[in-house]
Amino acid sequence: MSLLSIKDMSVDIGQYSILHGVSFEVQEGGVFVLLGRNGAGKTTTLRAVMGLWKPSPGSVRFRGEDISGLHTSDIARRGIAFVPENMGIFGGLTVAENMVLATASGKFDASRLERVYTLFPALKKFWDKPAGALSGGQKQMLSVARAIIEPRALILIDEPTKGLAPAIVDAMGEAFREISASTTILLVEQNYAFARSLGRDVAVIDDGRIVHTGTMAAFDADKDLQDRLLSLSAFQEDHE
Amino acid sequence: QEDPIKIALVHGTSGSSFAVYSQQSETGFQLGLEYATKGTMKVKGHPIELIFKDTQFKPDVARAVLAEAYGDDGALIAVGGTSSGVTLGLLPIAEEYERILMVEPAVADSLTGKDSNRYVFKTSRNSSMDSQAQALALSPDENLYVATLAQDYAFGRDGIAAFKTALEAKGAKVVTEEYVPQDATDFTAATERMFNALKDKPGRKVIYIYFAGGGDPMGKVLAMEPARFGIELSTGGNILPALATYKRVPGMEGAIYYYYEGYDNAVNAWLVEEHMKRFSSPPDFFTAGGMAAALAIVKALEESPSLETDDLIKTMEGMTWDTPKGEMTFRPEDHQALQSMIHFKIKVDDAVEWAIPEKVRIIEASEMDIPVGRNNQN
Amino acid sequence: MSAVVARAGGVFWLPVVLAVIAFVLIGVPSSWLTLTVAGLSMGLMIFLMASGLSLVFGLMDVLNFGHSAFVSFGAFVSASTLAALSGWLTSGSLTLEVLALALALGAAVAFGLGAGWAFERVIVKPVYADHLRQILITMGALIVADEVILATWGGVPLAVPRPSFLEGAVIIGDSSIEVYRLFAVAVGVVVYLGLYLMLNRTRMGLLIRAGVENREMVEALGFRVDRLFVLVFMLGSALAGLGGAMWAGYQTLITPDLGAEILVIVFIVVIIGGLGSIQGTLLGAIIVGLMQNYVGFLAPKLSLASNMILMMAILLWRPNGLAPAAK
Amino acid sequence: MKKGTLTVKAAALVIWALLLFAPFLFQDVRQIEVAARIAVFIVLVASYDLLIGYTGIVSFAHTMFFGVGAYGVAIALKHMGAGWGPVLLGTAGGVVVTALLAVAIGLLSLRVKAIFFAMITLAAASVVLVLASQLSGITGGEDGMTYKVPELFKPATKLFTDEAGKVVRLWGVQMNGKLAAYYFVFVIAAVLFWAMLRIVGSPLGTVLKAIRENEGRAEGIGYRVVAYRTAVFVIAAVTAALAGSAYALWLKYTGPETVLSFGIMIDILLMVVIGGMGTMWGAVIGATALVMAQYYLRDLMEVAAGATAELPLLPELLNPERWLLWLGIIFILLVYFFPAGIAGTIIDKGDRKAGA
Amino acid sequence: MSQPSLSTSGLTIRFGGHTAVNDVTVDFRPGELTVIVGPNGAGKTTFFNMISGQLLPTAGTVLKDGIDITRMAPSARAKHGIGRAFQLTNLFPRLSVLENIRLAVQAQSGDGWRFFTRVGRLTELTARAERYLEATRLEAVAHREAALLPHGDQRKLEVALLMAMEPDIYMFDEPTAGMSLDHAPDVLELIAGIKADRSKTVLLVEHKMDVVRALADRIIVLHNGELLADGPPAEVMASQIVRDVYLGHAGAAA
Ligand SMILES: Nc1ncnc2c1ncn2[C@@H]1O[C@H](COP(=O)(O)OP(=O)(O)OP(=O)(O)O)[C@@H](O)[C@H]1O
Ligand SMILES: Nc1ncnc2c1ncn2[C@@H]1O[C@H](COP(=O)(O)OP(=O)(O)OP(=O)(O)O)[C@@H](O)[C@H]1O
Ligand SMILES: [Mg+2]
Ligand SMILES: [Mg+2]
Repeated sequence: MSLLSIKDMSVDIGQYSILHGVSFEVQEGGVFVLLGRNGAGKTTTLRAVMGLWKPSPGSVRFRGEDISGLHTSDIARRGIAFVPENMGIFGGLTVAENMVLATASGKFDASRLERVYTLFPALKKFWDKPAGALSGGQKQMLSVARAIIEPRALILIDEPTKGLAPAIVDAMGEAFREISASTTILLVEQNYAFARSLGRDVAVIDDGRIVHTGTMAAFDADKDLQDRLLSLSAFQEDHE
Repeated sequence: QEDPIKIALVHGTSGSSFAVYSQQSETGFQLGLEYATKGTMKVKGHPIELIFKDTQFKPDVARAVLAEAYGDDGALIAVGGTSSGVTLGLLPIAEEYERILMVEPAVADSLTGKDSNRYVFKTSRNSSMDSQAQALALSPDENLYVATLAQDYAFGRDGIAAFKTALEAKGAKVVTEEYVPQDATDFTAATERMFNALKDKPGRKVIYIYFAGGGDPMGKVLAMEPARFGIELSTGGNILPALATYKRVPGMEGAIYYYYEGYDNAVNAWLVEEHMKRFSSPPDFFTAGGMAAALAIVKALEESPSLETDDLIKTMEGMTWDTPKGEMTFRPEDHQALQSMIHFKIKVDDAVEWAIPEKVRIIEASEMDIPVGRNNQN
Repeated sequence: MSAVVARAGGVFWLPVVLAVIAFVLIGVPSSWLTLTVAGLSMGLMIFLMASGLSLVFGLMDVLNFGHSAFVSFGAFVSASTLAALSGWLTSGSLTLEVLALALALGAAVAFGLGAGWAFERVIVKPVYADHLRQILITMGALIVADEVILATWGGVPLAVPRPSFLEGAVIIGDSSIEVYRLFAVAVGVVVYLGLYLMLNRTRMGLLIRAGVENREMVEALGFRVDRLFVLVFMLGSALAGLGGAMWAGYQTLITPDLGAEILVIVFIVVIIGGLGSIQGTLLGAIIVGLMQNYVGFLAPKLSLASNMILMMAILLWRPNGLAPAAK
Repeated sequence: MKKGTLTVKAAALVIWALLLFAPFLFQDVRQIEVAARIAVFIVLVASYDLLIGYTGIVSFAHTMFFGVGAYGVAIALKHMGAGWGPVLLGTAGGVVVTALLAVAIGLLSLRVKAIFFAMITLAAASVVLVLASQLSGITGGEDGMTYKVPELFKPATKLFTDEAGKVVRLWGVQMNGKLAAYYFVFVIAAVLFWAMLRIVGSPLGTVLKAIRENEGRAEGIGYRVVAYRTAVFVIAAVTAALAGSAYALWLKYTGPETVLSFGIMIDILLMVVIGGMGTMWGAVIGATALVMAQYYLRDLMEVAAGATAELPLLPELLNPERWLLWLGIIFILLVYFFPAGIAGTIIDKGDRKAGA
Repeated sequence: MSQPSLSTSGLTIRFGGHTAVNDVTVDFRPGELTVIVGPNGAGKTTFFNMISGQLLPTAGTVLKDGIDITRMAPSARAKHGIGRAFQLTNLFPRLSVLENIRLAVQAQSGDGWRFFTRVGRLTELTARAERYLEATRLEAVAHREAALLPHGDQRKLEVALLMAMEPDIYMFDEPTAGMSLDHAPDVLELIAGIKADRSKTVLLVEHKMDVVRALADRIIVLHNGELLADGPPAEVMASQIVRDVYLGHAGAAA
């Protein structure tokens, strides 16, 4: 049984119809990458899984249970963490307070905290500073750190590398690889090189529809497909 | 069947907690009509038709509804309003339409002052009466030292000025005048100043409180125990619900506009009995005032040679008529109704919800020297 | 220099500074004592009424003009309860008197809880994060609530009976200290401590502030923001009710306008205290209480505008209020 | 033009047309009072919309400026006697004081957080209210003051007379001073409203919207935000003061309750919201709707209470004394269901349909 | 070499105890595109903020064509030809795309105080705004509210606003962050176009190495608020210290 199974999910926002019957399955373990151009519907898909948009009709099943009607907080309590596109930092709270809210008990697991510190030293440095004063990249780090401070079953991550320096991107890639051994990651990325290095499975979304699913290896091998779906060729050479 | 005579009652009946006063006044007015017409509701064969207008306690709305009453509805006489500001705004409308406005229950002296006009009559008491009667109730002499506490606006200052004049005419001294913001709730500072000003004075020491609205300054001053300096309190009478707070000052003396047990006459007897019957409570201030206005109007209509406004004005100038407060007389110059007040002493009876302002004596209109606001005669 | 002051408690010394200056200016120790105690207790009573607003305004960023209606309701509910139990108050038994008082305050609090719940569900919920609509819709609610009060209790002033053990004053030398004021100080301090512990020893304060900033994210972290908000709102309204009840006991003659009359002062206190901090609100309330009394004694002419001037001065000095929550 | 916008403009223009012909269409005294009040409040509300709807400034001092304008004329007329000189002098005085106050408040405090600014204006407004009631020698205190207006506006003045010297009637309407006063108010209101329309449609208007939307970025692309805010605050204040002057002339009475009280501030807020913020035309609709409600909801309820007298409970609820209760409820429902106000909602719906 | 159009000397800012930018002295010349790189939190955005006026420095000066603008308000700097696009999209959300751009054009032309002319009458303004609309390929969405645009289009509008200001100094803060590969080339082309003008000074913060390589005339590196390196791209990217603090493995692999 797959961990997350999305069947024929549609989302309307106000008068606009954004997703038209999205379906894909995320297997337990590893990194599942969702790719697509700007405005394709990636963020909307993640938000719908999280219950922040109400999908209709269709279903979202997590470990076999239909979670599509549940309240966001109940979905979160089933072990799903969310790193939103806009980072969702509480700017008025300190870094520490941001982190505390991401734990269920209000206490940190020492080893996990240590892990976060090594991954993102900046957070340690600014631990008692208001999160609103962090730099763009530091906010991004805090957002990811909140998702990994507790053990989760599934992490939904929306463009984590946006605005991060190359060294940090590398470190984050390492971290994801490590985390994905125990936790499934559903990753939305524009940085194809980053996605490719992590992904096991891939889905491509365009104009609110899934236009391709398969393994990362197969997708990476098919340059034509990439070009057609993502206009990747433009900068492909540079990434090589 | 003669044409009806239309009378507009122009009071604030919504938008403020003072609306209850308007209701009392209108109830009193209707009872007054009933009494004066012996239940027929007709004068000289004309049925009386009442028109009710709500000023919403807004002067601009009030002007519009009064103009409407005179202009569109054809009211011959209007009665109102409740607050002085609203009523002040009504005065020019009466002049514009050349119809009579009977002021009741608004209090301010200025309503018969120089901004007023010959179409305005006033049956309600004015602040000068309150203050002078209050001064007389203290039986002032050289041995009396008074500190005053009032709200800091025209009503408070004018009232204290009138009170002071009356006191000082008899040789008593006002040692300090304290004014606090209109919506003040804490009187500690003012009280402390009054204590300091009074405590070392020889003779009788009194704090006079002149206050409109809530806040219960008397209770607050009392809580600071003026008695330890030999200081008494004095304050004017009030409506029944407020009299409940007077239970803490048995024996206190002052003056009150109306208390149902204070007057002994046929009109009042009827009013108290009917009011008890219908509302199972005694009439209050504004009920009596409303009734007085109705009685004045009916008498004027009966005695006037015609229903022309000018004839009515001539009839009413100098007219004397019976009210629950005894006789009243419209002073020809400014159309203020001169009237008596009650000098009371507080008695506490646990069976009664409020403290009883027991009559000491009636202060007759002739004892007070109410300034003439304007002269309508020239 | 300023760092030293800040470490030593900073602005929280302001009331002491005020009191010292006043002592010199007043010159009469007994008057000073009377005024200071009166000011303190006035401050704590204002704090009781302001704390609910501060909680809702500071933490949830909801500007609730309807707050004054809860204060009025609290006053009338407790006054009616006391009136209904007036037999107990005159029975001469201290137990019965305390019980009557407890029931009256309890009734006001219970009413606040219930009304707060309904108010949040019906009125405030649709307008979170929209100040303007909050101002408007709560003003609409205020009109309705005022009318309901008028319809229920009529417009006549209502006398509030007081248990006899709260009457009178303690006389020290030439100064007198009302017993009721001491009682108000006690209640104010207890409420302050309770709030302080709740907000600083639990994650509640954090969650609320985070929820205001980004509600979706708090939910995505697994918390029910809607339930939390309704709880806070109920608490705020209950505090308003309690404040109103205490105020009624102080006023002894109350009218339905009571809430509206203190609304402005309550707003001033919350603002000069600084948003989002209960400490700030307490500080603001005490400063306002003391200022009122000192100015009223020293320069009665100024007392009319003293609060406004105080607020403007403080805002010009510290645009975010005296002790805002760390942002 | 879009359909929704068109509907709103048409509705507003119909209201203006009704106001133009009001003395002839509605020959009752009260209706003229209502019409004049609507005209004045349209200006007041539109100028407030300039602040709150277009620039995003929440101020509680708008009635203060309205009041200063009104008191200017009132004090001049009261202390100098009736005449055009005092009217002009009073208006000019009111405008100057208003402008000074607005510049001072604006420069001092438009930099602080929006909600603090709102509170400062609230404080300033209450100080002025207290002053008005304190300086009773000049202002008439709590009770306000009545005064005489220039001859032309006196009801007894005959604008046109026939051979017999009686007032000419045109379609049954007396050509008297009251009519002159009404048209005076009307023309002033119409001109001010038109001027504000021009402002919101001008480059300045778009800058105001930009400040409302994103102050920092507006500053960043080159607009001095504080200067613009202060400017619009002054423009709105002066307009309100002019409306106040006209109202003082019309009412022949000025007092705290008519031009300064917080109640009027709430009325203005209600009108802006009911009409629709940031639409300017909405001010016309909002002011009309609320003034009509204030004057007629009560009557309507009287009828309704009468009609339902037989039923249980209903008449009690419909008791005309409780009309404010209903106004409050209607208001809540409006804010709830029409957050964009009447005009805003019509524009949204209509334009969307047209666009789709 | 030409005169510097923009120069900072000793620019420093401290937040409490933390020094975000420390004693940065650097000149920028017309016709030159300088890329600023550095780890997250190095102070790049803060450096920009002090040049465009969102933050005032604790010490140091900023000169534009020799004029001291260190303490000017942002609006005054804009008048002096300093233009800035933001890292986090910063638009007028409820105005249409065209209105957004027209506001910038109007600020530049100084028409903002005109209060009695109808906007529609100023056809010249609209025409200019439309030119930038075309340049950024946003014609199709000209009348949509900015808030409803997809992320990529919002980033483009951010750039369009900067272009419409027609500044002398262009400052871009990660203009292509989060942009998919079908959009990014448009923006890079625009920047290349400005650079080609030769009279403009361009400052660009960017983390994508491919972009840096494609555009940079010069690279400066900030680290912990300090100026760590300054020079031609090849030289700077090759230096060991830059590889250590910034590039990590990616640098090693390149
Ligand atoms: N709140 C909203 N209201 C209206 N339209 C919306 C809203 N949110 C998103 N959209 C539209 O839905 C479409 C899909 O948006 P979504 O954010 O899911 O795209 P995305 O794939 O995440 O794009 P990007 O790579 O730019 O983040 C876009 O056209 C966007 O304009
Ligand atoms: N207002 C502020 N208060 C306190 N610290 C601040 C403030 N603004 C920035 N900082 C700190 O200054 C440092 C530099 O931040 P800046 O935003 O300039 O980084 P950056 O180089 O742009 O990073 P990124 O690449 O992540 O955007 C950061 O450590 C940040 O936490
Ligand atoms: Mg997205
Ligand atoms: Mg940055």
